[in-house]
Amino acid sequence: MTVLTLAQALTAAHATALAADDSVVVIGEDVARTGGVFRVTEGLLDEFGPTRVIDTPVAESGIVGAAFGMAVAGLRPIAEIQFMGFSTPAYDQVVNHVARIRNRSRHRFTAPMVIRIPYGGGFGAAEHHSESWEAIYAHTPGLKVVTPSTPADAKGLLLAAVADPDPVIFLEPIRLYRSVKEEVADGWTTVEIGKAAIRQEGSDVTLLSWGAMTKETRAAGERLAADGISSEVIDVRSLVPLDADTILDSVRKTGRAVVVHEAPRTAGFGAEVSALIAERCLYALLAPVRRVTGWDTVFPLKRGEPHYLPSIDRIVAAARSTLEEG
Amino acid sequence: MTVLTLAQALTAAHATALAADDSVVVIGEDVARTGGVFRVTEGLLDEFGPTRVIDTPVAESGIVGAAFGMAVAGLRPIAEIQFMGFSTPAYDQVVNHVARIRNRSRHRFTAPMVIRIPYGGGFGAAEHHSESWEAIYAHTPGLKVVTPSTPADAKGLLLAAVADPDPVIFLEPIRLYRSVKEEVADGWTTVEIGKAAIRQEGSDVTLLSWGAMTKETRAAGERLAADGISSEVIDVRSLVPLDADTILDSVRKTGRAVVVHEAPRTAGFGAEVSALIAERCLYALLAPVRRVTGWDTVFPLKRGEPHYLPSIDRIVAAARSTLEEG
Amino acid sequence: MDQVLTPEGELLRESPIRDDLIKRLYRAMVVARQYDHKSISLQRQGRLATYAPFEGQEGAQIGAAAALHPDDWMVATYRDGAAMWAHGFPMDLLFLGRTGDERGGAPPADVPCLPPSITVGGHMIHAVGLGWAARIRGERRVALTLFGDGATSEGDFHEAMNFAAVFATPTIFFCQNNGYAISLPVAEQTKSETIADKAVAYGMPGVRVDGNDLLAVYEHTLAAVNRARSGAGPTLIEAVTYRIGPHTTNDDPSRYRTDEEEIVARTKDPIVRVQRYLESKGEWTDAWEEEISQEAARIVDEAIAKAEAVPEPEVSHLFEGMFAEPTVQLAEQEQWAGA
Amino acid sequence: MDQVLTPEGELLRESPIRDDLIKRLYRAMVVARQYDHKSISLQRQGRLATYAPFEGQEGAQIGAAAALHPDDWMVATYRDGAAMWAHGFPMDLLFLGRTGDERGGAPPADVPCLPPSITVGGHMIHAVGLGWAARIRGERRVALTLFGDGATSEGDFHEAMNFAAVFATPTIFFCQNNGYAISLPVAEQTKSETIADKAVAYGMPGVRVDGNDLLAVYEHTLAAVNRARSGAGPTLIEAVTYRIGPHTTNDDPSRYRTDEEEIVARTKDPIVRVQRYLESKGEWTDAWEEEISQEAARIVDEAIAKAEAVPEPEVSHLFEGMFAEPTVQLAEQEQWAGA
Ligand SMILES: Cc1ncc(C[n+]2csc(CCOP(=O)(O)OP(=O)(O)O)c2C)c(N)n1
Ligand SMILES: Cc1ncc(C[n+]2csc(CCOP(=O)(O)OP(=O)(O)O)c2C)c(N)n1
Ligand SMILES: [Mg+2]
Ligand SMILES: [Mg+2]
Repeated sequence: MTVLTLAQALTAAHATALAADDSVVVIGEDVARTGGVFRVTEGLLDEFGPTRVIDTPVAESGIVGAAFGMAVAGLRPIAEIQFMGFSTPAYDQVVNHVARIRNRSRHRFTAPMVIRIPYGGGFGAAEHHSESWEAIYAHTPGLKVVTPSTPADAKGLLLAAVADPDPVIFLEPIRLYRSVKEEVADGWTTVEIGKAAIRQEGSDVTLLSWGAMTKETRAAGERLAADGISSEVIDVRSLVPLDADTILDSVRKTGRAVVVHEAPRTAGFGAEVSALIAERCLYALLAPVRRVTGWDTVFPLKRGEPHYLPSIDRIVAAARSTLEEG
Repeated sequence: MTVLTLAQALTAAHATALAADDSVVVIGEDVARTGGVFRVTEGLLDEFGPTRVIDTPVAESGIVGAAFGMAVAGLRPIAEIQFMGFSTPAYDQVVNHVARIRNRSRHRFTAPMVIRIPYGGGFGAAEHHSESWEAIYAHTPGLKVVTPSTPADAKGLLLAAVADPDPVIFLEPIRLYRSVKEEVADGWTTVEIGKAAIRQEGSDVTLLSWGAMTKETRAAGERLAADGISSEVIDVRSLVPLDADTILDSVRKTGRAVVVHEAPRTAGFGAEVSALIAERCLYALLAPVRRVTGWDTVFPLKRGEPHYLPSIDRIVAAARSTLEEG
Repeated sequence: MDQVLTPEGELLRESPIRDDLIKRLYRAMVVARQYDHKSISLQRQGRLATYAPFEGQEGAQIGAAAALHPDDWMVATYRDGAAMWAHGFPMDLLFLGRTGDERGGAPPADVPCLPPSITVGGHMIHAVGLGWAARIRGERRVALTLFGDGATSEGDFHEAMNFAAVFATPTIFFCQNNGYAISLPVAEQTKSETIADKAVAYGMPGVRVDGNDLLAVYEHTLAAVNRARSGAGPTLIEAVTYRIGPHTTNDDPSRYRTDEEEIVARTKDPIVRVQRYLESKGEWTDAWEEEISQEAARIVDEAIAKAEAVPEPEVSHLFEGMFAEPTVQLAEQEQWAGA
Repeated sequence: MDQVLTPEGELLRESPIRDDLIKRLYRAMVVARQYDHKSISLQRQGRLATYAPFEGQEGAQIGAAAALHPDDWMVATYRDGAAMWAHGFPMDLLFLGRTGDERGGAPPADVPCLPPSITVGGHMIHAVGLGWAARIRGERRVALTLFGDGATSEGDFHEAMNFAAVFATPTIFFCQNNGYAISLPVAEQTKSETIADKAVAYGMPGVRVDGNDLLAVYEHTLAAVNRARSGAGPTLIEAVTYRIGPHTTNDDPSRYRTDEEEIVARTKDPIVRVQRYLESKGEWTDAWEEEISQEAARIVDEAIAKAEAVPEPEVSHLFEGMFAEPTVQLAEQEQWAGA
């Protein structure tokens, strides 16, 4: 066990994967020489060499398309897109090829690859550096979509993604890269893709979130506890496949749910979670499901950010409202 | 008034717009010489000339990006993407530029343009020719997203989109291009963007859909009526902005709702509609909202299609289940 | 534009290609053309979905495919049935795919040929990754990708060419310039003098050959393949040819080109010139032609029979292709779909 | 690589540019550099968000901007503050944008300059559309887009260059080759001999100039602007320069380049050489330098003061920019946000 930040845990996962499996390669912009914008791939070039840790020209479609070809040929590429706002040039490759080759070829060809995308805001970045587009990937059949919020999950989910026979969109919450530290198992360790994590057991209301928003959600849970309200806090972690059982069991128990995400509200992934809950346990619901989300606006620049991101207050207020109603 | 198919109504709308406003241009692949794959722009080249009706090289990002520049400069481009499956190469331009320039420049620069995208399946096409990706556009702040299902709406919504000061994603249901005929007003006529259409009033259950699925949904409504079940059939028509009032008023009245779309289920736009209904009128719901959708699979090729598209039977069964439950 | 064999069938310079190989490739072109013609009539009968004919491009496709080893990668398009078949993609699967069945996309394990790309432009970079992987794995395989003139307008062409050159991947970019991107003539697609010229932008060799000249295509593709295999990097080949038929069975060429143009194009037929050449060397006879065309008919008919014997897909067909293991959601949905 | 003025300030050939213009542009470069240096220190003080320095590129940016008419379009990047300011984009708005405020993206109605593009590659095609529209509307405006060496690797560069050439739009592609795309040197971005060579692929003229040579940049950009304005179509200009500072204030160049390299680069400073030239002609004096640098300081300080006087954005700030008329959903969400 070693105490690591989420970013360090990802670095460790890369090193573990590269050491364990010759077919693993790391490819992206500035991932080799500089170790990436967030230093997640720091040191890998020195340890594994330029054949397996590759700096590419600025061309996201090229990165994903080339990694796709490598994966079809039997390698296990980990491709990095520098920020989610720059994942759109590669969207065609992801949606039309990466997600489809298995079906198109009836398993004859597959794309076991990981596409790592730092995402989310809250650090006062320039435009296009704070997006949360998990929903557009979750809506694409053929992709798995996961996002860790703890160092242990970061390492475990990334190694599980590398080992997965299918393509995995791996979303990294930028805001949490260095804000959390915890003990992480050394060597090869995995966290099953498709399982949510109950961070706090409770009985009055279920709080659901993923990625960076788990931080505010947990804090909201503590705030509510101080007032004697027992909340069950769930880190969804895996959007596709979604752990519906854990979510529904919890809501059947509490009768109330608040879904939190920083992506825009309309057609965000929270809509899927909210719809699922109401469709599957309507009669257990004591109050309407509440969504606490980013607004249907462009993610604002630094000065506007405080007005955008879901706050602990907003989450607490939403949770309270479900108790007042029901 | 003239009796037109949906495709003919779109052609008429183009001609009306080009004639009424010098700043309107039509740009896309094969839109001029051949009148487009579906002949929607047929005859426009002869009538308005190559300066305003433009055949481009095969480059979707180029089409949308150039049209964007034109719009910023004061023109009103109508850009055509040949099929929704080929809209992804332009996704970056749409999401990062078209949808954002107004906000980025605080109204100093705007992109009044229309991006027409034939979409949906049911005609036994090759891969990538049957997609329904409305959700990924509806999730993007800064875009309006509409889809007509009748000839009159096709003309009225397209002219409203051309006149709109903001970018409009205009989704054309391929399956309906020639399957419906009706009287369409001549000259300039518009249908307000942001208003749903109640196709059939009813009291027992609300059936909601858009695009090509409105056909099966209306048929399901008739089938139910034959059995004495009164369904209110709503053509959502405008996904962004969404006419929540019309939808919610109807469900408050009927207490039951079935949402139908052919896009994959997970994180489809139906999730937003279902979530909205359950969040806003939980206590009026007599049964869980049901979603009847395409599966979380790649849209199948011709032989598999019958197993994929929501059928009248599936819609009817879902509607019945809401009555049995509640 | 390099040419070895004129439309009249005369050899302009000595070719390294032996006559028995030329006869084998001639036969392949004859089979391919029968496949093409048969596909059009099947489509008319409603037995195939939309079809994209390659008549006139057999020399380019058969010549290019012949330069590959069986274990080299091929990444082709919807119009490249001749090349795919020549590289080992079973003809019955080509037909099956055209009936609208994903099962047509699964060649045998020993055929390294991806299902045809329907999107224009996106597949070239796959050949970069495939070749790159071969090098990383220490295999001496190369990857050849076929694409059209229109595909060179897509941004993905640029990124694929640039990556291949920068990383010196063993990739051959084989462009069939057949004159049109649906209705748009090449002259309106680009202002570069030739498509081969575009290689300059990537510091990559670019060659322009008569795409209707089997011998020229084979010679230059083989050179590019050898160059790639030796580790010297990628090559762009522009094979100048012509799409004799419509873009697809849905297309009406009279909207954008003249009959005269088609008539002239037919005088450059890639099969006729090889026949004339072989005849001049006493290697072609009516009897042999009769023999191979009957054989071709048999091959095509058997492939159709095999394809049409494949039963209609069940509901499970939609779901089983998505992941190695179906997700909970897919398993659930498959149940609903079956119910 | 064309050069008019050597690093030592000697004129290699007669320049059509009059000394008073050179003095005006020299002054502009001095102001720009103070803006750049000041931005870095403000960022260190936490008064600006991330900043992308352009030190060393003042000659390219001021020279290019000087070739435009006030009503020509400019479409630039996050590193082009000098060019944007020279084209009329208010310096206080440049600062305001850098504090993290969308209001910095709204130049006055008479300044046809888009807010800086943060995505690499996507903005060049906008200059194609802007110029195209001008032609359709019968205006004689041209559009100049600035971008870096790294941007030429994106597919959008290819599509923009191709559209501009095919439709002969009045567009000037001004590439500042400053040696790096963040950490990736140009030699690893492309194997083409030069970036100017890439114009061949589009049948477009491409010129390579010393980007640290104000006179050479101005001359060639003016020629390209005149060419575009006359209807003769687009031009690609490669201005060879060097990014003296880090990629951004978050970047550490020591990870990918040597101090020696930076020291050599500094000897080619674009400002010093013009100073030497003017001095040799008796047009430069310490007094004048003192005068313009004080003036520059005043301009920069006033701009900062103005930017920092802008009040914190209210909640409404997020919503008001989305549509001409807010949707029902946005109006509702704005209420929630305010509550
Ligand atoms: C990304 C994308 N855009 C548009 C299309 C529609 N389309 C199919 S074929 C074609 C023309 C391609 O021309 P070319 O590359 O010359 O190949 P050819 O059909 O001539 O063999 C187009 C535009 C597509 N399949 N994919
Ligand atoms: C589409 C996209 N991909 C990646 C990035 C991240 N990024 C910002 S600047 C940059 C390098 C650009 O290099 P160059 O074009 O040479 O411009 P320079 O920064 O040197 O001025 C990269 C990769 C981005 N902004 N946009
Ligand atoms: Mg072609
Ligand atoms: Mg650079």
